[in-house]
Amino acid sequence: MSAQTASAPAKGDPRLALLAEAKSGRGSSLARETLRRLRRDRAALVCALFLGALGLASLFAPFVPLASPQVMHLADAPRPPALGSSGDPRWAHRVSLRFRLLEAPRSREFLVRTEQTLVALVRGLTGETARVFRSGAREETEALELALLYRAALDPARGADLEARLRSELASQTQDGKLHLRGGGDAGVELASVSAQDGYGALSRFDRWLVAKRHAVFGFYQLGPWLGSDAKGRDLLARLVFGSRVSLLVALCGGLVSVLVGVSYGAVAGYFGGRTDERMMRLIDVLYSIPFLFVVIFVITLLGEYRAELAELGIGRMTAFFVVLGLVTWLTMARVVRGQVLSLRNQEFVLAARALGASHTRVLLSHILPHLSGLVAVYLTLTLPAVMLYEAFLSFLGLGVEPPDVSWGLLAADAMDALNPLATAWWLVLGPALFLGSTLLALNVLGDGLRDALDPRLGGR
Amino acid sequence: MQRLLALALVLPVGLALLGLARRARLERADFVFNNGAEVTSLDPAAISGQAEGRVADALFEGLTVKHPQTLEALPGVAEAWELAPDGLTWTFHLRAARWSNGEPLTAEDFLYSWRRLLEPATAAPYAALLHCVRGAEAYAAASADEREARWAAVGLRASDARTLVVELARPTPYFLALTSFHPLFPVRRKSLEHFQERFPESWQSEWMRPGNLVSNGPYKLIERRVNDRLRLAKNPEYWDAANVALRSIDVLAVEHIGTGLNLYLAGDVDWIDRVPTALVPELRKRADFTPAPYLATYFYRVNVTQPPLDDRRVRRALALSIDRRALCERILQKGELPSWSVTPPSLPGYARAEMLHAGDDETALERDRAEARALLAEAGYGPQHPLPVLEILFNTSETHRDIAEVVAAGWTSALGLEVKLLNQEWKSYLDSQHNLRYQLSRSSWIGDYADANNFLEVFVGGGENNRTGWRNERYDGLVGEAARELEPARRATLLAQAEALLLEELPILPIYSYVSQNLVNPRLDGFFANVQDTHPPKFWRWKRPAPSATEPDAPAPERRGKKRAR
Amino acid sequence: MNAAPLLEVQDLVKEFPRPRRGWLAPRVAPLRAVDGVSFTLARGQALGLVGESGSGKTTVARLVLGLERASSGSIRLEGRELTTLSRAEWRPLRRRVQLVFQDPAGALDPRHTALDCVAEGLAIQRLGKPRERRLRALELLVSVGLAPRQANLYPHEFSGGQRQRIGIARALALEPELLVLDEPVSALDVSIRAQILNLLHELQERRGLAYLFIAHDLAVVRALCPRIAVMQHGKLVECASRDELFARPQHEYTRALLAAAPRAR
Amino acid sequence: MMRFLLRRALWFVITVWAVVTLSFALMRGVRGGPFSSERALHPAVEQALAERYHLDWPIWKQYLAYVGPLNLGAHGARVLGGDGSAPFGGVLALDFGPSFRYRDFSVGDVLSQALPISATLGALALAWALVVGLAVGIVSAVKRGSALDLVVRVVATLGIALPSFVVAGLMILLFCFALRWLPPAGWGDLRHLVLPACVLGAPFAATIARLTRAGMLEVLSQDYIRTARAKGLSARTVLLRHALRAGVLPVVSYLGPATAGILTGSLVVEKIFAIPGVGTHFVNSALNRDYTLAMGVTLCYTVLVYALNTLVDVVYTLLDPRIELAEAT
Repeated sequence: MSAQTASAPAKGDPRLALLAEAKSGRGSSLARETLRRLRRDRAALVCALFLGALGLASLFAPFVPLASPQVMHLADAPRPPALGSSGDPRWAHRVSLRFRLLEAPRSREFLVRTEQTLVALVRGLTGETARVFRSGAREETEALELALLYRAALDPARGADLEARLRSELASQTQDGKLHLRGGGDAGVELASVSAQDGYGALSRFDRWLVAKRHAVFGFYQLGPWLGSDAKGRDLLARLVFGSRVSLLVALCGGLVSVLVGVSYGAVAGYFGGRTDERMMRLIDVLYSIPFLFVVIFVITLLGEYRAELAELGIGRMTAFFVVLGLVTWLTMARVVRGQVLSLRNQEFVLAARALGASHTRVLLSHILPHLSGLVAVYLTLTLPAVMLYEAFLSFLGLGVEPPDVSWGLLAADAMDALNPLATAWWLVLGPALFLGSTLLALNVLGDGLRDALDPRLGGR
Repeated sequence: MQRLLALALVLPVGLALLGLARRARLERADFVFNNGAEVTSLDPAAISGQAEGRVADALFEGLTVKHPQTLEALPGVAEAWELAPDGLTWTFHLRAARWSNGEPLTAEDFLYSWRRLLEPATAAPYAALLHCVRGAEAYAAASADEREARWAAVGLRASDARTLVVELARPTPYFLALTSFHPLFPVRRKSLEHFQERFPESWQSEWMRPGNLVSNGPYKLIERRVNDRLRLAKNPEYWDAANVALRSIDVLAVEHIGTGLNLYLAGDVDWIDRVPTALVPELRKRADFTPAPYLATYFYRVNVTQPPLDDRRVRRALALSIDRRALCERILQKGELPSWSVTPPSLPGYARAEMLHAGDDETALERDRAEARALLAEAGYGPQHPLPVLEILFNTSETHRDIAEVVAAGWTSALGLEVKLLNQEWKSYLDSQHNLRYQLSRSSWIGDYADANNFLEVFVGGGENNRTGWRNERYDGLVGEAARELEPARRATLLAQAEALLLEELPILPIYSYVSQNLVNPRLDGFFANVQDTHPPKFWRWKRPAPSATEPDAPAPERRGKKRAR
Repeated sequence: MNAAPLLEVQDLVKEFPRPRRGWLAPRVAPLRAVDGVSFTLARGQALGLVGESGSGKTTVARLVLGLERASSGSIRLEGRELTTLSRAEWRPLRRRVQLVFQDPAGALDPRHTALDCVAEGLAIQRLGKPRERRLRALELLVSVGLAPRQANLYPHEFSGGQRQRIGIARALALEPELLVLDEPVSALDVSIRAQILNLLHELQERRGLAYLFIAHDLAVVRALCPRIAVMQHGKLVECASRDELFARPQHEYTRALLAAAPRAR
Repeated sequence: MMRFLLRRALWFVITVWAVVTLSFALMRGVRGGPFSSERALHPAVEQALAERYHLDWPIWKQYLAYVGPLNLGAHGARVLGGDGSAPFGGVLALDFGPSFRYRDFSVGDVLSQALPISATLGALALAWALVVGLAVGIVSAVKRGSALDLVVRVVATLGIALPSFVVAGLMILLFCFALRWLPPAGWGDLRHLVLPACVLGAPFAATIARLTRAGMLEVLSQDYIRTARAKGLSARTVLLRHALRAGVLPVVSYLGPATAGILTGSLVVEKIFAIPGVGTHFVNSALNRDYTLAMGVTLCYTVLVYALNTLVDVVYTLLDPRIELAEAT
């Protein structure tokens, strides 16, 4: 029998039994071995879990019952941490409808009925159930505040006519200045004000959805200033969690660019070797010698100039940031990968593939790249911290993210100001240091674990 | 191997020590202050910044000197002066002053220096200050060939070596103040010409090197290290040397504000001119921090060439909705005053105009914002037709960012606008502003001299510093008329009318007036808070030691080692 | 059948440039790894190529496979010149000439299963559909003595001998006419060695393969190869039939090899 | 080796040219000129300044004058309006021109004042990082898995993880204000350098420690070390003579990037500690559009990084004879 004649097995072909039998055996691939070893490394496992949790927290940040990262409370700033405290129940992302009670409530039941009537009234107008806050003790309640989750459609400052509709609705249920209560009776109630506070500013649709879910799950509950608040009274924990979005994203994108560009560049240089390699590596040297700060300033300036055009393409300062940081980090990756490929390409299994007639592309993709995954993973755990630190460094120089965005780098730069002999707000240092430190520590430990797991020789010792 | 490693380690350390040995160590100066940045030049004609001005004030002296507290003109190189009754001719009587090399300083030196200031090749940023002198503007505008001939027509003359006569083109109430301003300081002709001959390429920098620089001020230049410090020493040839108390002064160029503060708190520096905003509440508890009103205004420029900001009502709505009080009390905290004017308060002989607003009480803001909403509605903007997204441009700085955030938050909550912030680094920011590539831009103006004109002429149509695209003929007419007016009270009225017009049109949105933020060693005497935040070094001296103090009159050069109670 | 021999190697030379030692050392003559080697191999025949390590045997193998470029000389496969072929021109010829490596551990990609390894050649040469290839590979694995259930194991889960069997199966997948065996058993234990040699013998009988069998040990090739060539320092010092060579070794080096062989075994 | 160095020299020239050209293009590409300020200059003044610094020339002419194949100054090539007295000017004659911002200085003046300071700081930081990093790395490798190892690893990671400005702030508080041992900033004597060098070197010490640890672990597991031990050599000898040599190879190859990192890192450290080195100019010149100074500083950086990378390659070969320079390039 020759290879050409290898025909598709027909039904009942005895060879089918072979196939079935082959399926019964399952080898453990190197990747699976690695995972197994990694799973045994308790520290690395903990770190991986921590990073996963952090990633989730940052992805679902608007869902977490945090204070607003943007709303300032200048009056009592900065505030030291109050671990475990719970925050202002009327959180910052709300529309408030204040009703004044014209007379003191006669009884508790009466008050509850008034509230219920008003809530139903508001529900009729907005379709949402408001949460009620009383001002003053029960017997002396003077006003009721009905709080709704913020929606632009309800914001009078954004042109919502909620106030007018509310007034007319109230008027229709009022007689002689008394509001008919559900379940009987009437009370003197008047609409004092409608105000709105947008605690998040511009959010994506997904994030808006998360905010709504947060409201559904936690209601108006929110954490207090667990990590304190900054010089402008913004909640540090909230800023750190929202800041993690930028920092992690910057790191991931920087890492992605460095993997995509660095690995392909390094692999090609190492695989083809010789003169190609020499030239490609010299190009890297040239690029290495260009101070990246220069490029950053240039790119950021350019962005400022063509911001309108670029915004249409969806390119903002952040995108540029990612690209620039990625461009800086791929150089090292390319060097490292190239070194590894140099040694890989002389392995006999590569020669064997070539002897089978495999093309360069095939050899690279199926015999070289898979072997780089470990090295790349280890280097990524080194690259990600580096990118995050670059971001911090740029923030320190005032070239970092723009408010109202926050990033850990920005917070760390703020922390630098808090470190002075006059009035040290130590928590402003502790927060960013804790988050940055633990993330980078976790990445490093994970990297070490990964390396150990990939190198079975070290595993046993 | 080990040897190699050892070498790798020893070599850098050795290099380091060698590097250090090369730097001659300097004893601590009598007085050290932080100037905030490396001065761009020492040439009094070439500079324009406040930091440069401080150094020039120490190295050079003009016809007059400012009183450190009241800023009135005290005798400098001129021991007396008079103004002719026509209000146009000044005669200055020079004393027998000398250059730092002992040569006499004459009226000719002033003629040379002022002519040099006018010369376009000097590229002096303040050349226009002398345009108030008769014929000066024409001289500066003339071509190189004609200039020699035109010089005779310029109203500058030395009737003898010790008498300088200046004829003005128009009454200039602040002219005497200008004579203590650095562009009008004398430079030594012989030095310049000598170095021009010897170093035709690089003479501009050669004549100012330590050792080369000949000056006439209370101090002379001893050493200059880029980005580190300037060492100044008392000039024994100075006419009033007997009254110059400090033997040496170090001028540091520390840029980072926190670092400056650290140096001050450690006792390494005796005066810093700015402090971190976040620490102001803490600093205000201290006796050595005394913010004082300062001749400068913070405002937002509006690019009036594009809709919707070409509509006066929109601009007024924006101006009314800024929570100035919150800004000053909570963000700035140094005692800055909310401002409804473009000129700072306390300009002598001038009653400034304010834009119309509801008042200064607690609830005024709400009334103002109600008016703002009405104005927007009147301009046709409302829920159905919202204003397009506005963008505030500011240069990269923590404080500007904070202010912009508060302003933006106010506009969003009061007017329902969507506001974006754009920060650009300094030069791009200037470029954007200059070419009107912005909508709203953070700006400020610092007075060079205490006169309303200095603030108002900025917004004359087509002026280089206008940068709003705003042009109003009535305004230009009023400012021009004021410039020609002889009667001070009438002049002030004209300027106030112009300001009122400006505040009606609002090509700028005034926000607050600055205060100075000096943190000064309380033992320093002769240093006063004043509206120009200018502090002539000539008057600085250490107070007599308190009975309990163990330190000598002047701080000992090496104080750092000792523990200091602070 | 073609009149030309299956493989004809003539005056084959391979030089490697040598780096200079020291900063100002004179230019060094390049290293001649293969120096004027000539031999022929007929269809279905087996030729043993023997020599100490460093004598250039492996280089000859790689040259024949086109994995290195010859400095001069010619290699012909049924009269077709191989040394000047491009990579693309080589590809179809891969099916006719295959290689088995010395180190079974290094020759298999640790990230591919045994089945993948064997099926790869078929995939490269685009023979059959994926399912057919898998089946074919499986049959080959069975034919070299592996159990079907081992097909999805990874190289590190096999013993040395098993790995070499996979290597052989991989080479056989393309149904080559010529199999270059680069010391296929020298990395193996003595007992396994015999098994592999038996397998090779059996395969040759069954498929009529031609072998270029490279070894450093005369004893190994003796069983399999009727003709044996001896290499030293890149040169072919002797080429004779097995009986001739063992009975009347012409070259001194051959004699030395012969003398060493029994003692080594 | 000679060929290697020659080839490197050739590439060096190409690199420098590329960097000069690129930075020239970048600097002129961004908006805002060197003389723009809050207070706009009179057009005549701007014109005069532009003439003085030849900014009124077409870009290609400015470029040629800067790089200097043709000296376009007063003494330049006759074709282009000079007097033809000198063939070269600009960078080729090591003349970087006058600084635009520091008008009293040429770029050469500024660099000659700032470079030794930065070099001193960088060298100290690197030396410190090497000593601490190697020592810690070796100890941590030898005592692998011990509590000491764990502590060292955590501290080392934190050293990498905290931005240097935060570390600087903490150290200033501790050593300058709490203990009053050291001055908080400034430049003048050795005491001024202690903190900056520590802060600058900290992340590199941490990285070196990690690399050393990894390298040593790798080497210690290898056969020849076991052989050496079996031969009865003392643990110390084995460690220092055999293991260290191979174990520090990763550290050596890290020195190239580390130097570049120290140069960049010194921007922040110099700013915080008010050290008048190159770092400050690095940022300021670009921000101020001080074209000539920015390019001078960039060029300095390029030369340093390139030279040090080459040096590292050479040292690498000396340490590891298995590697041929041709391949190590």
